Amino acid sequence: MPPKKSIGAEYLKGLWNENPVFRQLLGMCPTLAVTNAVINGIAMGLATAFVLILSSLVVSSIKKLIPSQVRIATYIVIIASFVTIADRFLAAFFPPISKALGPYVPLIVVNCIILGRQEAFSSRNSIGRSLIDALGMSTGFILALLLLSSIRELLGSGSFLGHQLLGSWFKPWTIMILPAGAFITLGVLLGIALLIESKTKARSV
Amino acid sequence: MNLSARMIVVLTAVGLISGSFLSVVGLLTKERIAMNQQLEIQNAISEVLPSTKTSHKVFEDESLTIYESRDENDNPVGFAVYASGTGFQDIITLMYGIDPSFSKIKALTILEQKETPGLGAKITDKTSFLRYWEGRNCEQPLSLRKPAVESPGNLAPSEVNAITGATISSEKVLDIVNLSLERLKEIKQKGQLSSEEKNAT
Amino acid sequence: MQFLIPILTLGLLGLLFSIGLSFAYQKLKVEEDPKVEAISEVLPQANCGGCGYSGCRAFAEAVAKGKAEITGCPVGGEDVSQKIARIMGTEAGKAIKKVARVHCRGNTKAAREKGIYLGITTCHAAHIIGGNKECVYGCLGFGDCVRACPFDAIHMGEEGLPVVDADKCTACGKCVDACPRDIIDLQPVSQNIMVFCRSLDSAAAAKKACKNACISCGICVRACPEAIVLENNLAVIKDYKKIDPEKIPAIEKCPTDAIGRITKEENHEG
Amino acid sequence: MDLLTLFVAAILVNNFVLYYFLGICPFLGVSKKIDAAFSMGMAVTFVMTLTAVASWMINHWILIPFGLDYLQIVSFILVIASLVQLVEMFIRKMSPPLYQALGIYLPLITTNCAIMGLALLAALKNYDFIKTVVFGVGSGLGFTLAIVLMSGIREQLDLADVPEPLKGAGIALIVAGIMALAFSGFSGMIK
Amino acid sequence: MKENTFILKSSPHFRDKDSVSKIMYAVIISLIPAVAASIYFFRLKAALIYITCVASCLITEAVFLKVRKKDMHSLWDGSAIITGLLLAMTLPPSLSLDLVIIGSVMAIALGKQVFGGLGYNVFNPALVGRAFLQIAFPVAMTTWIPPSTLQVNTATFATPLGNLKFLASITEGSLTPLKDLFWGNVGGCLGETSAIALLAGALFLLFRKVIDWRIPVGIISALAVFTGIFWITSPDKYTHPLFHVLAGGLLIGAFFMATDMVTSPITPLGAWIYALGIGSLIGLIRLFGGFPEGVMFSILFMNTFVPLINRYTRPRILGERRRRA
Amino acid sequence: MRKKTFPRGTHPPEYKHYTEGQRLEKLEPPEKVFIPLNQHFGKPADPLVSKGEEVLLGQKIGDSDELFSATVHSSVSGKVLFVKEHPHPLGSPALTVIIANDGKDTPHPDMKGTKDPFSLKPEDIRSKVRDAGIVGMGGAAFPTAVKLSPPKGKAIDTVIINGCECEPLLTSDYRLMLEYTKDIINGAELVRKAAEAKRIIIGIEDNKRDVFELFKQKMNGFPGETALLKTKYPQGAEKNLIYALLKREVPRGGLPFDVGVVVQNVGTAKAVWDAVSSGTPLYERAVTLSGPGLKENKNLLIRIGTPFKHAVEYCGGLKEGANMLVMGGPMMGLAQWNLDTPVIKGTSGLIVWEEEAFPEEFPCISCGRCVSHCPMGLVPTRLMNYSRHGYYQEAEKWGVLDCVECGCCQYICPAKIPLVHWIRVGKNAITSMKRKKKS
Ligand SMILES: Cc1cc2nc3c(=O)[nH]c(=O)nc-3n(C[C@H](O)[C@H](O)[C@H](O)COP(=O)(O)O)c2cc1C
Ligand SMILES: Cc1cc2nc3c(=O)[nH]c(=O)nc-3n(C[C@H](O)[C@H](O)[C@H](O)COP(=O)(O)O)c2cc1C
Ligand SMILES: Cc1cc2nc3c(=O)[nH]c(=O)nc-3n(C[C@H](O)[C@H](O)[C@H](O)COP(=O)(O)O)c2cc1C
Ligand SMILES: Cc1cc2nc3c(=O)[nH]c(=O)nc-3n(C[C@H](O)[C@H](O)[C@H](O)CO)c2cc1C
Ligand code: SF4
Ligand code: SF4
Ligand code: SF4
Ligand code: SF4
Ligand code: FES
Repeated sequence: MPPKKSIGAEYLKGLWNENPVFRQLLGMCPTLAVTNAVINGIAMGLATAFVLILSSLVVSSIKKLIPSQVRIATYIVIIASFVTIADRFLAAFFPPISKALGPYVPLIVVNCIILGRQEAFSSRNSIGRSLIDALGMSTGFILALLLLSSIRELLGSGSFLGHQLLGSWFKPWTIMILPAGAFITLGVLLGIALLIESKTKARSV
Repeated sequence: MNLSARMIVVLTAVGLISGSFLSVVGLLTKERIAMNQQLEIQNAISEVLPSTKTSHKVFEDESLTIYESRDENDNPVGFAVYASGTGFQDIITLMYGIDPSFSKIKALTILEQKETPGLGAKITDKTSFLRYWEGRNCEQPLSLRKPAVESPGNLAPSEVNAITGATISSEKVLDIVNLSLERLKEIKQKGQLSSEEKNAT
Repeated sequence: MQFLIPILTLGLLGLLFSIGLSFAYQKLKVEEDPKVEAISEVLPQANCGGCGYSGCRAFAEAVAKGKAEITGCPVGGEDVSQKIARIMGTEAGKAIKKVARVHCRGNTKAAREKGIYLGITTCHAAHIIGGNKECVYGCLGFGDCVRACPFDAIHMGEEGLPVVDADKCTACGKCVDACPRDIIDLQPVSQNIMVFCRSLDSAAAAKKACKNACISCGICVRACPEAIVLENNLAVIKDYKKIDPEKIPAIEKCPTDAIGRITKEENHEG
Repeated sequence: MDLLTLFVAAILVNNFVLYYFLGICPFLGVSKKIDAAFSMGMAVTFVMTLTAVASWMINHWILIPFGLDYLQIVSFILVIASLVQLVEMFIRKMSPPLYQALGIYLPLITTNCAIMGLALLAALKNYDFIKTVVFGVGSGLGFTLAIVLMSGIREQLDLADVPEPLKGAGIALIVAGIMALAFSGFSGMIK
Repeated sequence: MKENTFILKSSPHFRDKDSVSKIMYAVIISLIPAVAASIYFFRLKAALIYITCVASCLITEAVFLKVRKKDMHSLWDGSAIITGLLLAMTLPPSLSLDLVIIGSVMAIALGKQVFGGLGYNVFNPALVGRAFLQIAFPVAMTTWIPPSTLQVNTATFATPLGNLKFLASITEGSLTPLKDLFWGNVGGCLGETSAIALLAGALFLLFRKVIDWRIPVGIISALAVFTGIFWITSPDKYTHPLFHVLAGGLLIGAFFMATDMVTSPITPLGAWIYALGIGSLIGLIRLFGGFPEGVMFSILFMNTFVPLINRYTRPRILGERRRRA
Repeated sequence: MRKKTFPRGTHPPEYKHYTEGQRLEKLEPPEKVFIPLNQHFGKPADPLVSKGEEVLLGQKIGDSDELFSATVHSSVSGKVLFVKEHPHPLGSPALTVIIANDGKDTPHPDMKGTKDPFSLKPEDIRSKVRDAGIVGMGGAAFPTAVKLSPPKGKAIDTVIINGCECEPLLTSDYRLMLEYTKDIINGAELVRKAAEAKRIIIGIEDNKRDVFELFKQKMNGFPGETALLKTKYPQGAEKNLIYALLKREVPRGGLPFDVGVVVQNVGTAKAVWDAVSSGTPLYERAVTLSGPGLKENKNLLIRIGTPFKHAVEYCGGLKEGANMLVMGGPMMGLAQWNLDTPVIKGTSGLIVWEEEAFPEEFPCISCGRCVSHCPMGLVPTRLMNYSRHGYYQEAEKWGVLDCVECGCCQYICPAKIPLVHWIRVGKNAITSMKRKKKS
């Protein structure tokens, strides 16, 4: 095991070094699917964060009890329970958002970020650290969704969070709200992320 | 404890615990969610039949649901038809109100659609598309007017306006309405509209 | 009742699932290479499939079996690759850290060009049409080794010879395999004196082809006959351990610098 | 919508990867080699078909009758996970060559949202049993088509001079975007 | 005798005279008749679109070459000019120039340079640019104006295929006359209007052996057969194949775009498969799809198959046992 | 008459007119000859002489116990100066016997003729061929004796005499066919006898119709025929030639005897006749010196071991600016880096010209021309790409080892990619990988 990081570093790594979307390529499906509007992106991010944080807590607190052979199965049940809670909550109190996100909220259950974090981190670390890690990862995920959805909403509808930002001179790029635009924007963003990474690395050497 | 026993116990226990949690959550939210759905239908009904006071389901099958609606005085206002079909991309779900004699469409509203934003999605646009549906004569199947005209007055009684650049979506909406109208008339002839279950919804 | 059904349903599902799993576990237990476990441990466990294998575990197995590249995990990046390299490496030669060493000092100033080379600019390609320099044993200078190194540990120096960064080198041996002229090998880091030539040409030919070639004059052999011999017109260090440090200055008298201490630049310390 | 259109639509128009964004992880992860991609596609198709059957039964025989629709997520995922596990065991026992070709991809499928997405979408769309199965097979084949095409392209791009930062997932996503453009030519074809 | 000044390289030491840039310029020359025809039909606006397109393609290409530190010389290899010309030829004449620029940038950036530039792209760059515009600005991309030679006074104007798509039934005179299609006296994208101008250029390319004859032949015959079958069974609902061949972007697509070497198969058998695929898909989309025209989508769709086609249509090596079919 | 040919291939400009009309002249041997012990496919010969020894013309100076090897003879009489490494036309220096010519050409007593060569038994012909150090003179330098002893169960029915000379510029085979017609036919008959074949086919391209008519006349009385072939490169490559003449396909990785054929170059046939009829070993061969870089273009009969410099000087030397020196034809020949390298048994020509600016290389544009010109049915661009990226196993799967390095693909490639060089890298990597695996 690598030397323990400081709490701050543990949190910050999720933002960039181990950003789930840009660096680890995890949770791509929701990232692509729900980012056609900022509000959806944020809602999705929050829902995922909720599940991630709570399941990390639970997993790290009962990690000693779980035999490794049923590890995954147990995690899945735990995660699924929290997802159900999130899904029901949205459906009950924010029906429009729930509708817009469609099946992607239930799909948090198979989001690789969550299971991956349980496997890689919570099952091996203390409750506190797992919490920090989950917080970091969630923040990273939310930021990624926010970035992607802002670009898509701005170019696709000329608005941000539903407020028309660009004037009438702007002709909205419908493609940005459609699947093709999602793929292409994320592809380009990934390229930019790697470019920044290699530049900063080159400087630090 | 032997390993497999432990596996079984742990997983079962986790299942039990989460089951109990979820049952609580489920019960707590069940009503609210059901209510949300009801509310949506009711809003739609009052949108297509504005003078509705009460309404109840009189017919339901896979692709069609029909509500009868009455005003304050319990006079029939008409029927609200909830129908769906494929659009340009995916399913379009809509509701329209029709007078009791099945001669005029009162109004149309789109409940769900995934058409192209800025294009097919204009079928939800009140000013450019839905407005032209109000008061259409539907004794005959409706037809599409293309290219579009400026005001509803220029349309023939059973014509509706197409959306420029999204003829297909417009056509699909038309198809859904025409098909359901046909079925509506059929159902009425068979006398299935007089509903037994009068539980107001 | 309202509460019981869901609880029971889930409990039952859990029960069924765990019975199935424990059954599977017992029936299908497989003995494993301890390396797999060790590699698995350092992998990020994202199970993303980015490596082209079905999850981290499968990748670890493939690496342990030598089927997958140690650098195959895109999520882990260089950090993880280094760790895997260590795990895989500890098997081979435990204690002594080895590094790659280039046995040629035929740099652009020393070695004579044969003609105007217009072929493909890789060492391998140049080698199969006879090379670009008169010396057919020495470095071709097109850096196949540089491109082969997964750890960015080898670079083309200013004088057209590759330079190994001993700190970064993990002794993976990729560059050794890449060099068509076989002039790189792995040596203990501590060994700092070596022969920097592989030319078997006679003295005259060697001298004509490269200023830094071994001309088999025998000065080094006379200085330290216990360890150094002449074979096929080339000085060879037979047993490094027998070199008495005190004799090194005498060995360094080599008129062409074909044998001697590794310089700071060559060790990438400058 | 008859079954044939449902089937074709699931492959071309409402492709799981290119339209619903499901199963992106294996789509990006296992699309570097054609052979692997094809095996993955087949494994997904297989599991999808099974899932379609199993989830329909659970949904219509247990969850809906007892009013337990809120247990959908948990029970679907459990069923999928155990199904995959079972299939894996079964294949490993019965046919080692098939296991090599297909089975090793199964664990990856458990956490693949395409499978779960299938179960949820079929439930959401209220398909009857036959439709659910057709939808499952079609979606699986649609996934296979997309991933095999992608792998062919990526094998070719492996030999191309793609800008360094775009190599790997970046270019794969852009290709997916253009593929989505190309596939959108089929929209409107469902009558 | 001088020493060490001889050239060292591998055989063969002879090379054919044809080169990539000569091929590219041959294509540019072959496009001249069609470009001229469109400028005749759509006047200044057409010329403006051509200039904007080619210029923005070249600029985008130059920026990428610069950033990637590549040889600026290859800016003039002709391929970016072709991309610009062909993109312009597939745009509606009414398109505003800012959209033209967006399309050109996307064509070169997304369609070509992200893959590594000339030779590496998977999709036809001009069509990537067009597809991007079509999806991003669907209304602008389906708004047509009549050619200056045609007197019409309706506010909206339809292309021959658009007209066909929404025709309830085919009757005498409801179709655009073939003669107009042939000479180009119809609405539509800049370059697709005049069949004769396109054919002249295409003949030049075939004669110079720049393009593989199998591709246009395959596409045209597949489309003719596909539409022919439906026409024979119900001529009141479907129109005859010749109309389909002359209308829309078929000719420009079959001769100039599907033949793009980079994005088409390299084996002869592969070329047949690719061409037949494109032809039938065009028929399918035109007759049953949501769009009046399917050339662009069909070519892009078949582009995605090219790597697989190349892989599975390897020619038989001399002495290799014939594989059982 | 219908001209026979094979599918695909190409037709580069021929430039044969430079030397077509030049009679074969005997070149006086130089003062020093440099005779490499490695002039053939297989193991190099071991030296039989050492420094200071006197040798005679035609004396055996190298031999080996290996089957895949060939003997080497002195091409002059004189004294051995050195046995050491010397530049070799194939690239790396090789062990070479350097002999000072005494100018007398004293023949070795072993060079004795046979009265009635046609009555010899096949084994005898073969052993004479082996003793004479004959190797294929069409380029590959495969030991001819080995070729004439096919393994058991592989009966030979046809001997093909390869008179295509499809490489541009070269005319040495053409001149041999014109001037030594009878010798070649006799040699072919000996080859047929040695291989116990039924018939001979002499394949000649239709740009050499005069030779074709000549052979047609003189072949009278021999079991065989003369066939006219289309002028197309590489008509002379044996697998394609066999296909063109007999429509038989040599299996992948196989040899002509797998389809009952032996292919021999016209020069080889002449050498066989000389060896058997007059006991002359292979110490001289016909070489075309041609190209715009030479002051004069000639066809010469040159002693093996003569440095190129000597022959070039006989042709008046190099022109100013000549920078491309190729042994063999322009399609398959090897670039030479100095003129000290000697003529060897496989040297069919020396071509010299001034290479102007090197063409700009483009990325492959998938035009498919290489595919539609490769006579072997390969996909050169893919082989190139796989080799370039080190995917050698894939390259092997796609048949890189079947490539005969004819160069059609690279000749035709509009992107000017060094396809053949890359393919050779791939072939080399694969064979060395295989060698490693074996050991
Ligand atoms: C990306 C894209 C999305 C489209 N979406 C729709 C749509 O949702 N509904 C629709 O009717 N037409 C849509 N179209 C356009 C149709 O395919 C077709 O061109 C149009 O219906 C023709 O109608 P018009 O004759 O009114 O121009 C879309 C076109 C594109 C390029
Ligand atoms: C605007 C422009 C137009 C050109 N037109 C042609 C042309 O029509 N034909 C041509 O062969 N080369 C043309 N060239 C030259 C080519 O770019 C290129 O230099 C030449 O074809 C290289 O061929 P070569 O090296 O085989 O001589 C043109 C160049 C420019 C800049
Ligand atoms: C591309 C290529 C071209 C060849 N061209 C000729 C040729 O023109 N004449 C010839 O005699 N051999 C040519 N060869 C060599 C023949 O394939 C074959 O090796 C030779 O004819 C065998 O005869 P030998 O053993 O007597 O040399 C060529 C080989 C290759 C690969
Ligand atoms: C016959 C031929 C057709 C071409 N067609 C196109 C085309 O349709 N679109 C395009 O962008 N470039 C075209 N090009 C140019 C060039 O091949 C293209 O930009 C490459 O795809 C860039 O790598 C064509 C070139 C040739 C020789
Ligand atoms: S390739 Fe391996 S051995 Fe060579 S320098 Fe790099 S790390 Fe060291
Ligand atoms: S691979 Fe060998 S020849 Fe090439 S640069 Fe490296 S050391 Fe020199
Ligand atoms: S691949 Fe080989 S055999 Fe084919 S054309 Fe090229 S050099 Fe000749
Ligand atoms: S001939 Fe050249 S450009 Fe054409 S496909 Fe072959 S390698 Fe590519
Ligand atoms: S998030 Fe969808 S497969 Fe990973």
